Amino acid sequence: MTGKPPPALELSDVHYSYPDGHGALRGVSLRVEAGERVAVLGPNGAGKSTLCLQLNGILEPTRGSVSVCGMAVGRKNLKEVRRRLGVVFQDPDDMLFMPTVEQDVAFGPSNLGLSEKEACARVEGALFDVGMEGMGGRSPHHLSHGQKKKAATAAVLSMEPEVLVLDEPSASLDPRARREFGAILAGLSQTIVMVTHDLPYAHELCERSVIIDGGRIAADGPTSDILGDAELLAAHDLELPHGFVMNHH
Amino acid sequence: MTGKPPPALELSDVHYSYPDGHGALRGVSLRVEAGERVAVLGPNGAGKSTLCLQLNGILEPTRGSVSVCGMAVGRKNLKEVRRRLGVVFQDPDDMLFMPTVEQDVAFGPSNLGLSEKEACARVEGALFDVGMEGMGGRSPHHLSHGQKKKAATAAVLSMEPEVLVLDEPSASLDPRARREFGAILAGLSQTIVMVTHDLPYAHELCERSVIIDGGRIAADGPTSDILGDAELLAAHDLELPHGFVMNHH
Amino acid sequence: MGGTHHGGGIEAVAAGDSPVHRLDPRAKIVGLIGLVVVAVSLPPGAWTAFAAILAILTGLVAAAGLRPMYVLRRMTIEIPFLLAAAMLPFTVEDGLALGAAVGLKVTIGVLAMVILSSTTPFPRLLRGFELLKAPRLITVIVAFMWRYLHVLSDEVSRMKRAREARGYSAGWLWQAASTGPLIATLFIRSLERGERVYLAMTSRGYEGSMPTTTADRMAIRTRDLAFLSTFAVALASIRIFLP
Amino acid sequence: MHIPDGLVDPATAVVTTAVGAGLVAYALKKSKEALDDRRIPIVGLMAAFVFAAQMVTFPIAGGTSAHLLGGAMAGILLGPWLGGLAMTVVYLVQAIGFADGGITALGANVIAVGFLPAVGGYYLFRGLTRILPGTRMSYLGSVAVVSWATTVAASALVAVFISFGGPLPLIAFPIMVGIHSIVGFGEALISMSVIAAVLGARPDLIFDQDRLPERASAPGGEVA
Ligand SMILES: Nc1ncnc2c1ncn2[C@@H]1O[C@H](COP(=O)(O)OP(=O)(O)OP(=O)(O)O)[C@@H](O)[C@H]1O
Ligand SMILES: Nc1ncnc2c1ncn2[C@@H]1O[C@H](COP(=O)(O)OP(=O)(O)OP(=O)(O)O)[C@@H](O)[C@H]1O
Ligand SMILES: [Mg+2]
Ligand SMILES: [Mg+2]
Repeated sequence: MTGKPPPALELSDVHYSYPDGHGALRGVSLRVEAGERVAVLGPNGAGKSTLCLQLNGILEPTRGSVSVCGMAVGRKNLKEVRRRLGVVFQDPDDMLFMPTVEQDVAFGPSNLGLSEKEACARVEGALFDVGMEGMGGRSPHHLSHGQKKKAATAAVLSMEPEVLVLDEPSASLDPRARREFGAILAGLSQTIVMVTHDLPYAHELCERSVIIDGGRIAADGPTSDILGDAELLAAHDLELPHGFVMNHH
Repeated sequence: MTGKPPPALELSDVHYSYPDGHGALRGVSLRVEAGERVAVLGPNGAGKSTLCLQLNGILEPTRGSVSVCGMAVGRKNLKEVRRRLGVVFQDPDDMLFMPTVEQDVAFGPSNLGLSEKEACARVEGALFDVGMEGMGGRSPHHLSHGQKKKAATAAVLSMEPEVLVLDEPSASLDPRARREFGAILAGLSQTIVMVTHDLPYAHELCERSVIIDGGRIAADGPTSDILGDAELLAAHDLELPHGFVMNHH
Repeated sequence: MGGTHHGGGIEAVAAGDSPVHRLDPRAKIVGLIGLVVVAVSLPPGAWTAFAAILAILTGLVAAAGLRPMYVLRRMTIEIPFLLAAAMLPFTVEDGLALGAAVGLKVTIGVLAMVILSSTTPFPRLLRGFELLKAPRLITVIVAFMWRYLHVLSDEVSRMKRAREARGYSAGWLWQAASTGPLIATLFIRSLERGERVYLAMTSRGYEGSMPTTTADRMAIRTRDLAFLSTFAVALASIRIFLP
Repeated sequence: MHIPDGLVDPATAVVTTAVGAGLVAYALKKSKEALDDRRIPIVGLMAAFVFAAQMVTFPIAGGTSAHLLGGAMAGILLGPWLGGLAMTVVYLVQAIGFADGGITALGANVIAVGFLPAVGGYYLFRGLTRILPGTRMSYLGSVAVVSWATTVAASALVAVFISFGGPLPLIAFPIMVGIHSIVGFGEALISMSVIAAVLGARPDLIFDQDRLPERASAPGGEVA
């Protein structure tokens, strides 16, 4: 109970090949301290989403190991790991499966064994956070894409995990929702790992950035340094959008 | 053969309710001339994707009518309409169905009755345009999300439709792919309708913008006027991203 | 359910290469169905004829390079029927001969179809039926059924993954209780995904048949005719002379 | 509950094949008139769904196996003839692609476990929904009754086919029917869940649009 808390995430030499033989991760080592906010950047097909799926044991590394809050991710403590670390997948269709949005958002909390009242409060809070209040009764499969993304995000927020992993949280959100959700994230004290192609968003929300390319870590450092290095960015198909002027926080 | 060509798109008083009874369009009238480039903006759930699906008869208006290049969209000339107007859906998973990317991209051209050689050339060209050259042999279901989006876009580009409808083309593309694809679009002479939450992208590529909200058209005008009107934008959950400075073309 | 087509199953074996794999699917369909019909029409006691037909099938298995273990594994589907046939000697008169004949017929039927499906990838099989002038509505339904089996198993794994990621774990009892609603959700999800994919196909000019490329264009060649005529002669002589 | 090759007597096989082919031809004719190509996905999905559900089988003593049939559900959702065709396709692919159910018994299978539940089930359902009040409860209740009844009827017909001049005596009959009167409950439960879900989310897909229960029958174009 004394001393430094264990790192929120620790990956050592993680390799992963998909069942069809396609190698997606080729030795990723990464350490994220509790409370850090890290952006994961990189070109399409770099392995970012594959990495996210390693973190809560949905995919298992073909080599190397992952640990979350000091626990090795593996068969034994999968349940505990998933209680502490929540992943919002890139494609919200992969996340929603209950007949109504409310039930979907309540699914996680009720698996945590919360009382019904508490679960209800969590659901309401989470729907509010993503701007979906009043839509709890809709069927999640009959929503617009952006609404699905919001519902999927709420479904993870409602579990209040210690580590929050977000795969492209701002994609398909409207501009206001993007900003408001950013403000919500900025107010959270949890550890956050955020995969994004939206470099200004990364700049706004994360003090540290990691670039992944070809299944390997290509750079790791303060976001402003990384985004300030045009040459580094260009080498990995990244660039600040035209018309965007980076200012200092 | 003389006089003004018919408008590329004409919608008059289009209403649409989904089978579960949810009303998504409530009277949309819009005219797009041949060769125009129009951005469609609006908050999540505004009805933008629903609108796209009306354009090639995938959904039929519950009231009102749509015409494409002067032809009323309806049972009779669906085939001709779809030859002239191509839609890239928001979710690429809804678009890819062949065993390889190449076959998927070739599907449209071979239905157009092109010779195999010509179809091949189209496929190569389209894959090159989206930056997927060399990935033709992969299975489209085993790609990263951004790669799927690129493949789905190529599948429509290869048909070379007169009117190109793109639902969130830049979402989930990496920054370089986003810029390069923008450059490709800028070089096309076709009519383009582009739904996007990426206002800078709209500003770069489209001279005209339309705002949809609650299933109705809320504004329609030159993009720079619309994006310059912060009050109008705010009324529809839109805003330029923090740090973005709009310059003139 | 789901996952039936994944992994090293039929699809991988059917994608192999051998003289039997290379035959035109039409020749295989007509030949093997003819063989089953002949076998079923044999009376109990035509042991030489049964043996000759089994020899033909064994020859095809060898020529196709199918591994015996694989073939046996796929034939396990007939076990319940063999058990039933094994009961016959105890229940009816002349049951031994009858039971043996039933067992042989079931075996021949299963083996013939295992060979057909293990040497012909499904899309080619379908194309063969199309070219044999099977009703178009039937082939279209078959094609979509095949496609949607993938959609279904895809949606099953998405839903499973989604549940697990949010801390789901339950005993089988709860699982059984929630089967109804889950199957219903699965049905609607798969249906709507299938619908959107279908619409994407029609928006790209689909009108009921997949475009053919050079690779799957088919022509009856001499070797197919040779195969069919040998088969016909062999079956006819078995049916006429051996009983 | 698929009959393999060899379990039906050659004469029965010839007759059932001819009748089965006749039914398919008639169904094709009827469906071509009615089929709007937007229904292709639901027909394909129904076939895939039934196919997948039928993979879960449990062997029974009569020498055949029991599993969900799905025929009644197909008939109610797709209409009698298209429903019958979807079932035909399932048995065709199972016989040829998976050696499950015989080629020469295909006719018997298609009649007993395809058209009987799809067509018979549909008309029984139509009759029930006409008599009963138009509520959701009685609608789903009819689905359950029809699913159970067609399962039992189909198993009885299968038992008749394999005993008719065939090697297996009529002993199979009580066993088959007995087991399927239990399987029928599972069938009823699944059909009810699926139809209830379709009724909620996509009532437009149900074949018989005139007999939808009141609440779901008016999606209404104008939600102003
Ligand atoms: N299911 C799969 N089977 C096989 N290969 C896959 C699968 N999913 C992804 N891949 C491959 O693995 C690599 C990494 O994919 P991943 O989805 O992790 O990329 P990503 O960095 O998330 O890209 P994006 O920015 O497009 O989302 C890519 O080359 C991709 O083609
Ligand atoms: N399949 C469906 N069934 C019923 N309602 C739907 C369906 N799809 C969308 N809707 C509803 O219709 C409205 C318009 O949805 P649409 O997908 O057109 O929005 P959108 O403008 O594209 O939003 P986004 O920016 O999130 O993509 C929304 O209120 C949505 O909830
Ligand atoms: Mg990704
Ligand atoms: Mg949309």
